[in-house]
Amino acid sequence: MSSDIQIPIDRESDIVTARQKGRELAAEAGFAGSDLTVIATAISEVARNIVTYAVRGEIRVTRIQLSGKSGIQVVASDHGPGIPDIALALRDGYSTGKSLGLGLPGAKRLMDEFEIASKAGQGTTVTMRKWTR
Amino acid sequence: MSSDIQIPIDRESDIVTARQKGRELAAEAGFAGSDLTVIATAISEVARNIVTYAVRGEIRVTRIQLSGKSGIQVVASDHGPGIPDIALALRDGYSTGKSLGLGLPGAKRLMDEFEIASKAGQGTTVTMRKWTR
Amino acid sequence: MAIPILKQGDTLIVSIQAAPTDQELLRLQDDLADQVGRFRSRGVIIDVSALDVMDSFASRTLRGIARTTKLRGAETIVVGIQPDVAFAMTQLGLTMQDVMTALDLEEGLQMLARIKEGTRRRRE
Amino acid sequence: MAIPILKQGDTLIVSIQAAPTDQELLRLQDDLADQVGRFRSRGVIIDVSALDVMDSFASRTLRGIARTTKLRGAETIVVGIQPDVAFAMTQLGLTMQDVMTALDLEEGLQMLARIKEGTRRRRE
Ligand SMILES: Nc1ncnc2c1ncn2[C@@H]1O[C@H](COP(=O)(O)OP(=O)(O)O)[C@@H](O)[C@H]1O
Ligand SMILES: Nc1ncnc2c1ncn2[C@@H]1O[C@H](COP(=O)(O)OP(=O)(O)O)[C@@H](O)[C@H]1O
Repeated sequence: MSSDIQIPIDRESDIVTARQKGRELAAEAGFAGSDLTVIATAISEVARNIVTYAVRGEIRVTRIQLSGKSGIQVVASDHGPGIPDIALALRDGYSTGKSLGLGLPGAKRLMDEFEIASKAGQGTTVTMRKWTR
Repeated sequence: MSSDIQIPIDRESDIVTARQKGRELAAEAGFAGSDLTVIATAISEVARNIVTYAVRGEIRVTRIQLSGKSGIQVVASDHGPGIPDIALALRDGYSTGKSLGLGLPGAKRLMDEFEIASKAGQGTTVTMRKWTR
Repeated sequence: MAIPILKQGDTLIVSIQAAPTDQELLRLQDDLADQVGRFRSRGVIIDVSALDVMDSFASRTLRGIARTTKLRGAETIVVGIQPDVAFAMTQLGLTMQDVMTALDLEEGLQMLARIKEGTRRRRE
Repeated sequence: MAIPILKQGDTLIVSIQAAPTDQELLRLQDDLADQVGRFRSRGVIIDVSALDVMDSFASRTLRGIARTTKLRGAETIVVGIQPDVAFAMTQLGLTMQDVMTALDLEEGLQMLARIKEGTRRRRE
């Protein structure tokens, strides 16, 4: 039983690998039913952003424990162009691409905790956590 | 007949207790009909914000009299993270959570008077009043 | 505790009691998505006449339920919003956009019948 | 690899497997636009029951397909969105506005039949 997985992301098919492996680890961590799909969907969104905006990066999924509760942490990191205005990127419908602009705000709604760290020209790290209920 | 009630808020079910007790006191204070629902709705919004953003706090509802008019005062206070930008928090649709961002501006519309005092890291106090007509 | 779902022909009927919790409402959303499939339901009616208050949270949740069942092929109609509750919702700024509403269960059932009928006739 | 399109009378049926790539979906959109014209199809059914996840990208693509076929004279109905997927889509904020949805292939075919019926009556 692993407690940590790391998936390199540099092409579209890696998005599918990341969400499938993330779902497996979430199941091992005690998530069930729609929670598994919710976690896989959030991973899919941040993984696709890596492919679209940063070309390559990685997704790391870890089982976490904190003061009695347990859950899962997803870290999506890349060394792409970064996000100049994080508040703007988190707004529903905002996209610099051709897409719906729901990826980041949507992933935030899907998970319990959500943070973005980004520096222009240096890359982006999205950290998301969800706790079992 | 009480003229002051205090409800500790630290879980979801307390939101219901707060709005029900608030409604009762408002009825005693002379409110009737839709005013009772309006007051209960405003209490529900600020109580939910305590649970969501500050984890715990309290709601105090008091009958008030001022130069001939009478009414009710609701004070929702917590020692949570505070609201960094109050003007922004009062904007329709602004939410740092997963919700509609209507709670504070909506409660303001429901009541006659509305004030927020908040200090980052120290907590938030929302004071609302409504007068019988 | 799970909110009970009644099946009546191709319609699912839910009556929300006083003050459901966050967890109960999410569970209801899940359960409805499931049962719409199991019973091949074409409509869902949610009776909220027992709610003392419809705050922004409850309203957002109902919208989520309506969208979820729609994705499963069933229309959701919210019935029984009391006049005082409707008044307070409006003051608060809630619009129930894209959620269908009807006066009561009877009107809701009629509305569903018309929708089914409509899919048969209308369109282009 | 191209996603296969089945022809059944005046309807085209597509079953999307596990996780199609961007390229495959764009190719499918092209192919459908083409075949709707060639076969004078009146309806397209896209079965997504094999999808583990419907993210914002997949949803936007399906909407694109629905619009394209509509311009060519055929209605698209998305069928088979699984309960957990519908739940997650709603949480994400996806609504599938302006895309018709039905529970499964059977309901989707019935819906298409009703739509055709409606159009025929109006013309008469
Ligand atoms: N990993 C990333 N690197 C650089 N920019 C990003 C990244 N992820 C998101 N962004 C920026 O944030 C915007 C909003 O992202 P999102 O909400 O996922 O919407 P979408 O992907 O549909 O554009 C994107 O349009 C893009 O400008
Ligand atoms: N008691 C509180 N403590 C800390 N922050 C709060 C509190 N109440 C409201 N806020 C902040 O103000 C924002 C707006 O609140 P509100 O208008 O009620 O919308 P919503 O609750 O839907 O987010 C919240 O998203 C949150 O960031």
